[in-house]
Amino acid sequence: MADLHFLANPARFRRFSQRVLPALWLVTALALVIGLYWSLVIAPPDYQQGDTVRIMFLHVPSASLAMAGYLLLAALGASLLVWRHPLAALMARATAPVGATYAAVCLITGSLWGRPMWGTYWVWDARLTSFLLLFFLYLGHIALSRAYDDSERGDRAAAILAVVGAINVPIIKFSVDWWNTLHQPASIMRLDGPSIDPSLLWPLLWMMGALALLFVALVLMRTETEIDRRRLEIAENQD
Amino acid sequence: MGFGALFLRDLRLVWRRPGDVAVVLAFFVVATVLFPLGIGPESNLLARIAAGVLWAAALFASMLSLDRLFAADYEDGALDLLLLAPWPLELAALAKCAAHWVVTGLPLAVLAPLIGGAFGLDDRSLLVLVLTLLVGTPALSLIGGLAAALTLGARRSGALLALLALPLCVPTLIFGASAIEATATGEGFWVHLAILGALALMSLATLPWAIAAALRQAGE
Amino acid sequence: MGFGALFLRDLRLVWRRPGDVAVVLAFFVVATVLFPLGIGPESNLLARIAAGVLWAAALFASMLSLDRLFAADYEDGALDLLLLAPWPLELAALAKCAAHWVVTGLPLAVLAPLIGGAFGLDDRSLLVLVLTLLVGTPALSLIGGLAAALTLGARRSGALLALLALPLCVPTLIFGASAIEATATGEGFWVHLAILGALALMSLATLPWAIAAALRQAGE
Amino acid sequence: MVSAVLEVSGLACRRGGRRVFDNLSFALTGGELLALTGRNGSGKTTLLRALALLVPSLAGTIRWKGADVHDDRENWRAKLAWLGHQDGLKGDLTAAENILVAQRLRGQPADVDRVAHALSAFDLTALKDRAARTLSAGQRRRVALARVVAAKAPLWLLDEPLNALDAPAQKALNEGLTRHLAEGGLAIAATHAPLDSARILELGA
Amino acid sequence: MVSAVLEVSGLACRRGGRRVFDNLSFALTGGELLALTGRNGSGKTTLLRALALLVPSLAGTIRWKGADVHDDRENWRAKLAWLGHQDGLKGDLTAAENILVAQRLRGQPADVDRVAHALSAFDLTALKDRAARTLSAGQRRRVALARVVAAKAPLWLLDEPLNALDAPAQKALNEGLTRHLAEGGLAIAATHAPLDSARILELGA
Ligand code: HEM
Ligand SMILES: Nc1ncnc2c1ncn2[C@@H]1O[C@H](COP(=O)(O)OP(=O)(O)OP(=O)(O)O)[C@@H](O)[C@H]1O
Ligand SMILES: Nc1ncnc2c1ncn2[C@@H]1O[C@H](COP(=O)(O)OP(=O)(O)OP(=O)(O)O)[C@@H](O)[C@H]1O
Ligand SMILES: [Mg+2]
Ligand SMILES: [Mg+2]
Repeated sequence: MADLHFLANPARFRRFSQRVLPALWLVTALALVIGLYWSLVIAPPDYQQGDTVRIMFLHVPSASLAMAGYLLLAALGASLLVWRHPLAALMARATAPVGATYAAVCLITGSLWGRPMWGTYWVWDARLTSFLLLFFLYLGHIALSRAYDDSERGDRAAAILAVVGAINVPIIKFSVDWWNTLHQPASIMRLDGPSIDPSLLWPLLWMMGALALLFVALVLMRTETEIDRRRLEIAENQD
Repeated sequence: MGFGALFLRDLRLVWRRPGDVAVVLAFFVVATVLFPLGIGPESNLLARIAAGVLWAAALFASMLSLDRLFAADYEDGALDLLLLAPWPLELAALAKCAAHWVVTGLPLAVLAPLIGGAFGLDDRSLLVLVLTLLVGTPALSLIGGLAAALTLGARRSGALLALLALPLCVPTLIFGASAIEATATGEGFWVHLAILGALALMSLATLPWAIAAALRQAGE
Repeated sequence: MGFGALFLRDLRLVWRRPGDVAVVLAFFVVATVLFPLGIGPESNLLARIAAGVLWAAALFASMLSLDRLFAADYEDGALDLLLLAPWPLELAALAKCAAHWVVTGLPLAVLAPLIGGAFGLDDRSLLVLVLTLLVGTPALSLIGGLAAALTLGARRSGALLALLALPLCVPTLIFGASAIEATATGEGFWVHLAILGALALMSLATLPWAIAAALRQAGE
Repeated sequence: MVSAVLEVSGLACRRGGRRVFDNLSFALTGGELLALTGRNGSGKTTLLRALALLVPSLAGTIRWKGADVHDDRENWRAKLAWLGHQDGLKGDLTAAENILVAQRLRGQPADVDRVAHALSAFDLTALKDRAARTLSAGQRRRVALARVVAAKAPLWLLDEPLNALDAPAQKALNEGLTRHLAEGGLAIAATHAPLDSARILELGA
Repeated sequence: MVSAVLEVSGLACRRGGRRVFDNLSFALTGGELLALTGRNGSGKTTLLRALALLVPSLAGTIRWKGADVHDDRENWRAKLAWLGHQDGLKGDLTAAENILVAQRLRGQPADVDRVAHALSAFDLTALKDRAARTLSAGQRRRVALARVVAAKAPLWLLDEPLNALDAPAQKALNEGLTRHLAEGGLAIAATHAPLDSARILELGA
């Protein structure tokens, strides 16, 4: 049967992920607990920002991971288009909402942080704006992949979008930077990235790792659900 | 009866999956973001143009989705079924525009304050923004509906009429935007809002007939 | 051969049915006129936002008409004929986008100085405005064409199309608007125009392939 | 003598400035099926549309039980079930939803039993929850026919109902027609293929 | 033994996740007409689309004069003339323009004589300057058929070509097919009505 051939690969994946996932979840939970305790309790408050600096431990990792997530999405899209790898489609479907959530977390924590730091929830800063656009690229991907009755068509359309989007992300970033320097924004405070104190840097790096683990675990888990859903769809269709 | 059925059918077509409304909202946000990108990030400048930006984006959102309001029915033969329904076509026109408003105008009005906030509008202006959008967007849906009905079929005159229909939006836009401006400068906004309401009522009272007439023409 | 045939066919179709283009142009004017009305008559303020407003409106106007770029062919079966033409589909995609540009981008560029003048842009800025629109709008047509091809057969295609296309159009918008700004503040605009040209060339070199891929899977 | 239910007399129509037919008259009593035949372009579709008042007629009258249908258009429309060249199905709605919505659009309460019955008459039960977009041409046509059957209208106007139908579906249509006529209904169908027990009106002859 | 021009072997297709057919094989030599029959939804349209490579096939090969058509898609497409369920006419262009444009879209120089000839074969000469939008359903179908005839392609793929045609037009189509086959052409047609001298392949049986 042709359809079993289609599932062969994902089925193998499923066996693999079922073995790995429980352990992964355990490690992730541990890492998160340690990381949260470290960053929320142990790490010293910033001498300028006080306790609000703790938002950083969520904000910065979620920003980086959301950006990395889009690259992953594009890679999955390319492998679907080039090698017609069926698992790639299901994984892309699983990745996009996770990436979008991370992006949303970054936006929300950023806004909450902005209120005490800049006196407003939002400024039209280059980094913020280009990140907002990345968030919308995610949303477009999700909406497109679900806009068809035929899920496979949605998969391929979204894959094309992801690849084109990935080429455009650096261009968008570059142009937004240019836009902002051109207009010389009044004055926007920001932390100086590199000169961060080690007592903050280490928990930050730890949280980055923990949230990356969470990202992977979520993607694996959602891929399993997608496989089940697709399998159900096929079963339903064999009237 | 038929009104409700058509209204609900259209809503169902749009709401086949819940993500569809999110798309309209997301699109609305992206559209507004374009203006700071074009104009620059100075926040006091942005606050001044916020009213115009939000109303232009609302106009765009309405037009973009209205385009297909009747065209889809026209092309797949469903318009004949509408024309043959045993109740006034005016009601059908109204039902379609109402359904359109519920899935674009209404969500826009709810979302607008968030964006207005990012543009630096104060709380009072935000409130007025929501009010004007609630009152004014039905008129946009109706006017857009007329343009959509007029451009069905091949008639060259449709071009001219559609060209005339769109400027009908101008009064709505002007009073919508100026109500917000007036609030920002401390004047009262009630007059503007009242005029806006009057415009909406006038559209409501006249446009369904115009739309129905245009649809009948297209059915021939 | 086939390229020219398709290009001319699309132009002829538009010419037979000018309503669609008229609505787009009217929309462009209405959307831009809104700002002077909202902001009030301070001409220096208006001149400052003119570039951004005109470019954002041009962007909206292109999106508005792109909606139907492939959809009409998709629905009446003509897309199958295109897919079956014995020459690269990439060329067909390019021909359709080119035709779209001729009937929207080009008229917009011609119309823009009129509106820009009303915003108080000086002659030099107006010239740059036309130049940037001429160079930049082809990229908009191509990006929108991709979104239109991707959303064929999808639900709620209008708003979805814009949601997909607008973020990708941001670089074009930024450099288009900033070229005019730069002229106004006395800087040179050549750098911006060059980047804009580079963006357009890049779209030209890559997007036809993506559009063709999207069309192929829509034919299934 | 049985008096005619539908009387058409002296009907004339123009399409795009061209005369399509002039002075067309016929009468139908309950239980009759009229098959419109004739060359392509002879005006079958135009006649059907004129009867439904979708196209204005230039001259002539259409009477239903003696009353001119122009006098109460809405009441007249309530009497009609329409099948056009095009199916008029919404691709995003399922087959069953399409019919239910059409029923409610006619101002009738949704009658789920009748819909289920109409669907099964055209062998669509297994497909009833598929989006219309994913149906084959003949399956779509069958859904449109089921919509006509479910409409509970005394006069059916059918434009080439046999198009794209396979043999069993053609049989189902003929059965549906027979039942409708036996209940005293009327039907007018434009067709190029023969229909059971139809009176024939050849246009453009 | 005459060797086959078109060889299809082991073809399998899926639509929206549903299996439509599996392991379908047949071969056609020059001058042969294959009629696809079968219930609505049995996969006739899908098979035609798969042959035209519009729908990817899951398994199987399609060979034209021994060469796999996947290897040179453009060359393969140049061999095809297509008539879908839908006519694919642009309503705003005239009948003649529609065919001329289609010819040029196929990369052939516009051949006015051939177009005029094809139009007259389907009795469309009087209508050739009317916008396709104003034609009746059968007239539109005839324009689409004239487009196929004018395309100068060795393989015709026709999806329900008899739809909406009147008797003279059906005869014209049969004549056109006969001429095409006599010139060594091939044709595959999905149909519910019988076609002259066709070999029959029943799907879903
Ligand atoms: C909604 C508002 C905000 C958004 C969308 C946002 C977005 C981002 C992004 C995209 C990054 C890049 C991460 C990376 O390169 O790995 C980042 C990093 C960072 N953000 Fe935010 N941010 C926001 C608000 C803030 C606020 C209010 C502060 C504090 C004053 C802040 C402080 C930082 C710091 C310290 C970093 C890491 C240092 C660096 O990489 O330069 N952000 N943010
Ligand atoms: N886009 C689609 N998505 C999902 N399923 C589809 C799609 N198109 C067709 N199908 C299904 O595939 C099967 C074959 O359809 P196809 O159109 O090939 O049938 P057909 O033999 O041409 O029927 P007909 O005689 O009605 O034209 C049908 O069961 C149909 O429901
Ligand atoms: N919208 C229109 N504008 C102008 N002329 C039209 C229009 N529609 C149809 N006609 C013409 O009116 C005549 C009658 O058309 P009609 O559609 O009624 O024919 P028909 O008998 O249904 O033909 P078919 O068997 O092809 O369906 C034809 O000559 C046709 O060309
Ligand atoms: Mg007809
Ligand atoms: Mg078929």
